[in-house]
Amino acid sequence: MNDTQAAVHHHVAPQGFIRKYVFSLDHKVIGLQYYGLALLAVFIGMVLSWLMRLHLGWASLPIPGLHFLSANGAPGNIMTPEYYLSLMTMHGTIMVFFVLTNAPFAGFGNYFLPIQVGAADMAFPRFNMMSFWVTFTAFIVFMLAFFVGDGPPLAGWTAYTPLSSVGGTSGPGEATGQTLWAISIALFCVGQLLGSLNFITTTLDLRTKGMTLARMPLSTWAWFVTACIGLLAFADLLPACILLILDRAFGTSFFNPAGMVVSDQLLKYSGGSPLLWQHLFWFFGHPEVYIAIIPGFGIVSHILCANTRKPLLGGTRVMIGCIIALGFLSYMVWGHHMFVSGLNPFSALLFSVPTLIITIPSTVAVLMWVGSVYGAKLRFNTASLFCLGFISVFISGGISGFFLAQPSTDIFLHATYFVVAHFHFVMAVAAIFGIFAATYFWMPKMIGRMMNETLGKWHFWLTFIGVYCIFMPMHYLGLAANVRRYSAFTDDFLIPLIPVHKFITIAALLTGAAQLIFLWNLFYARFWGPKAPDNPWEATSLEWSTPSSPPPFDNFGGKQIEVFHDAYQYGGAGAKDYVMQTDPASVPAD
Amino acid sequence: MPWKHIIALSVLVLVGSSLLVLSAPPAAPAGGTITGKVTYTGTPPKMKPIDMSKEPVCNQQHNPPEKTQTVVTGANNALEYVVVYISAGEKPSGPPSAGVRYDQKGCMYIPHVLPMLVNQDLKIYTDDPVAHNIHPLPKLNAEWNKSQPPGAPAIDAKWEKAEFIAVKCNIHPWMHGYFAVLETPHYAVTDENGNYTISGVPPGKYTLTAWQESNSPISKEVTVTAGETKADFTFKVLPY
Amino acid sequence: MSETHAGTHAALMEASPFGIQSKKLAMWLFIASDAVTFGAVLFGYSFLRVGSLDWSYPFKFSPSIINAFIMTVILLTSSLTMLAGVFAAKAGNKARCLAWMGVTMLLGAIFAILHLREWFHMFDEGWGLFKNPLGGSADFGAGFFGITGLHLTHVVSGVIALAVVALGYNSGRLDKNHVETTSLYWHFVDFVWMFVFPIVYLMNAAR
Amino acid sequence: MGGKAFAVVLTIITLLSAYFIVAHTWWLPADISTTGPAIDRQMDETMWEAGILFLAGQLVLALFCWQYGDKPGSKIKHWPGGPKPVVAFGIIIVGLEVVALSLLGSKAWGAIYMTPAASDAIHVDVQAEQFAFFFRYAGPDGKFGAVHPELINDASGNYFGLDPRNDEAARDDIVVGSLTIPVNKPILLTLHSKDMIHDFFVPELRIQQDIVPGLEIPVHFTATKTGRWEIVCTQLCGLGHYQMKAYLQVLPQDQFDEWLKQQSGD
Repeated sequence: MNDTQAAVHHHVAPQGFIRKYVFSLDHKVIGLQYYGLALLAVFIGMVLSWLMRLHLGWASLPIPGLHFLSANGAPGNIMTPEYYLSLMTMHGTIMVFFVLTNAPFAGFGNYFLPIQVGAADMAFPRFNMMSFWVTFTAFIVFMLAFFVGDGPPLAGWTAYTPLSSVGGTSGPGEATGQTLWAISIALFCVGQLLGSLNFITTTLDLRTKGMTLARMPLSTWAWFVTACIGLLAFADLLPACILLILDRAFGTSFFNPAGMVVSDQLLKYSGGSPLLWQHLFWFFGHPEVYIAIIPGFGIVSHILCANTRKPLLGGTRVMIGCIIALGFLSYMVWGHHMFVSGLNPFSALLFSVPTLIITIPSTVAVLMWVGSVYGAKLRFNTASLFCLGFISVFISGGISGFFLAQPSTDIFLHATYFVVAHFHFVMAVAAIFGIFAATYFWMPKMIGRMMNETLGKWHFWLTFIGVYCIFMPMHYLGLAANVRRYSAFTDDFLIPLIPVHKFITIAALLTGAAQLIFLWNLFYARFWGPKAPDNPWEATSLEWSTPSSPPPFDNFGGKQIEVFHDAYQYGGAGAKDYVMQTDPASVPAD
Repeated sequence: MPWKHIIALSVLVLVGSSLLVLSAPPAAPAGGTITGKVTYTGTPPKMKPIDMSKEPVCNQQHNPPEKTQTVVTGANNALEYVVVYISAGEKPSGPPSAGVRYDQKGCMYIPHVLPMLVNQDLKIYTDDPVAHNIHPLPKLNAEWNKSQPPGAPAIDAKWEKAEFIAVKCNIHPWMHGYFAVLETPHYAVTDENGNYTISGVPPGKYTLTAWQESNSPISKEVTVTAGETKADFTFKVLPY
Repeated sequence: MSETHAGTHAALMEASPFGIQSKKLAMWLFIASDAVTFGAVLFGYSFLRVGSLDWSYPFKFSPSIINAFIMTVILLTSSLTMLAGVFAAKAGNKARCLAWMGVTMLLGAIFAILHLREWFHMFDEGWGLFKNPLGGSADFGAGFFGITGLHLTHVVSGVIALAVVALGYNSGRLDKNHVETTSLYWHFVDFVWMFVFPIVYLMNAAR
Repeated sequence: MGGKAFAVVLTIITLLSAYFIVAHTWWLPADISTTGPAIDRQMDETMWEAGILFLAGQLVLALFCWQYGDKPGSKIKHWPGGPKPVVAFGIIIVGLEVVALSLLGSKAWGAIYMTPAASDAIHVDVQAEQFAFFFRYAGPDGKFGAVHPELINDASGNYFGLDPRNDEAARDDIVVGSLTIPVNKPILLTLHSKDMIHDFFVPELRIQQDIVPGLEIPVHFTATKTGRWEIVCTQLCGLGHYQMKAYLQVLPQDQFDEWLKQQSGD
């Protein structure tokens, strides 16, 4: 039954730059490639958000060089509404797809999943390589929208039809830009499908001796569940994008109803439905949110244990339960994005119940984390600080979910800044905090050098306070009925809120600037940082059993790894308060 | 042999100069003028008052409210905003150096119908404290759709093919006008009395066309002499 | 890494919970996600069909339904022959297996040909991705050609895959597991048709 | 050290965040509809339950961080009673909350969306387009003219695509740019869009409903205060989205009748 393992192990360390660093089959290199792509993407996305924030705070402020970014133009470098919407669309898409999916899942997952199960590589290294390069192509096609045709699309990252499906007449950026968007996302789906397939197979089939499913680290579990979600979610978005392309390029009308009159022109469509797109999109869209956040669950649990020096409250079983429950529920709640979309009002009630039920596994997870801080010997390094930050931010974001999960309160809050605050906290910021924690925790292993703790702490404090200054006020704006996706606030009930937007803008600029500290820290560590020991954090899982940092090509230097217990054997009063997974010794008694 | 050369050169010079002379346009004789009045028969549709309540800033500027401008009539059956132009009988000429100007004031287009030549420079200005978007809906030229926030500089444009292009502002759907892109410099738009005058037309036989936005155009043959030539048009209009 | 080379037997690995080799597992996963893809398209089609006021029911019992029925029978048979092929491979009878695979490919090809023949008939009648000669909703054409097109692509690529595997199996480069894995795909394509036939053909039979 | 700092910062953030909610510094505008109070009640209900969870979660986290830094000689302590009670606690508390909220909430939701409009409701037809709303009253004959998409023409003010030439009922239809209604009288809106998906949102009415091209979506409400408020679009519909609005004018009955007479007058 193991001829595939043969397939896996039969590739030897390649020589030559191209095979080694570009078209590499090594999951570690591919992981770093994904991480690098995400890093590039996240800074692009951040700059876009800066421009948006500047415009929201000071609508008629000329921003030098603005006109370079879009064919939609900016007369006198003053942002036009269509320009703002393009930025918004590109920001959303970049962040959701190329950052929140790439970094925590594809990036760290690729690097550490095989190591944590004791494998020499992924099950299908070639698929793995393809998955990255397809994703990379998707990114290039996507960025092209900035430079070709009539500028980037303005239909938002959700690309609601018919705005996104009738073409140029519905607005600037809807001719070429939207088509590029659809093609790019379709490619992205293919890449992620290949990746997910690989993750699942590796987890199930390539575990080293003694690494039972129950003994897998929580991070591995999280990546595994994420892969399961992705395998189905992206398989749904792919045809949706293809149908969209058909509508745009070949005149079908899947998403366009009959008798549409755009700017006095009667369009020749028959009997499509805009709601169909919303169904197809959100059936992917909601799981996608979990694809972004669930790796964070695993990573944070994993790192928290190493820094609290005790196993997670409830062991791994409860957390695994929560993760699986979340993954399962994520497929039953897409309708809660469509409460006021014109569905049967009864279905809103049906969708709201499972949505509210999601708060149960979330709460249990939070309780487990907080509970395991109790009585800990908590080490406050940057990684653990970001974990604590993750928990705090996740609580704040989760709480606002209560309001949006109910149709009755969603009537008011739907499409206000309350929603923006909610998903930025619970999905974006939380996931990013997970990425930061993982970076500070694992970079020593990935680049073989330690990152600077002082810089790291500065980075944490500025970011942590910053995100609260940015997103907490957005809740208040939402309660004051501040509608989202407005490029300027001209309505009587919105004008008094502009000062709040000014405050948020300043906070956003400062927080963004703080990220440069992180960038510099990473850059500095990569080249001049102190050499990292094999196990700097005194952690137990397999990535710390590799003979070197970074690990050799086959991860364990040809050594056959055997695992004797789960990854969280911490505790005890002794000098050495942890036991490696590879160590037959039993846990030290308290 | 100097003679040969001298002869050759002089022949060349002669031929060249004569070519120059021939190719030089004959001095245009004093052009005639075409004048006339455009009227209608039948009941014209009632122009509805425009409800600008969406945009209070503009609403205040129009008391009593403006009316729709699809069929604008004047005293004794005059039709305003009719474009009268020479549609055939002369060779097209290049665009003049001077550009034309289109204004947005109080959420209305001024003028309602703007005639211009192919490839003539067009500048679109806004005086309003609210953002507009200019959305021409051409059939032959390329469609575009740009928004113009308050205080933004003028939008520059030009049209490559001759056609009558409806212009609208999606933000203020009642804002509606026409770009009459023509190949001839000889055109005029009727005033509130339905009168028009096209001057500087070289004598000859032409086809004169009158275009009204909500009726099919009318053409007639005219022979222009040095003096004044009269050409009236009458549109049949329906109440709805 | 010589040990891990040698280390390609179960003793050094945890047993897969499903006790199947990775390639087969990957095929199952692919089938799962492909099922979602088909599911999405079929859902979209049904969504529009239910929502449409002027849906067309163009398929006369003869020839369309009969033709589709024949296609169904052919595809089902091909699944059986594929099964026979896998049994032969399991029994180690390479020649028999190859023969059965040959038959399967042939049936697959016939299916594709019948399908294309029908398509071209419909093109002649004026059907198209967004054309409906009966004047009803053009979504019928989009749905019909979209779904059957997607399925046809699967059939054709299946036939090609079978050919490749058969050659590899013949040359000894591939083994019986590859044959079985490919058969999974083939059965899936067959299985999907079991949904396409009623939803796209029977439900649109002329009435 | 880091732990104490984190605890302090987190506590400050938490209390500050809570303050603005408690102080209602920014809050929902006063509601002017019969269905609004139920929604506000639901909002407060949720705010209490969620708020308590928020404070509890953040402050306990802060407390533990303050308490359990890695000091030399400190010993690992495990949660008294193990995970089971904690998990049970979580499931039961949040479970109850879920049940409570869904039951209460469904009432408020049903009151708006799952009850038919009153039989004597004034029927107003709403047409949304890039980027404006238009409203149609049936006029003296009380009948709406049929809608013909091919006749829609903003230039001549035919926003609904009426056919007055052949359609008697269409001739007296009143088409205006702002929604004028009488106070304390049930109103029934039929929402339809000619191009993109738009959304009809009046914060004070606590009504938000997408307007989907190809669908006719009914919405009914009763305004309880006279005054002038904004109707805004909340579904991204193109470059002018942020300027897509109209005004809601709620008049006393007599003034409304007056207004209506004027409109059909000319």
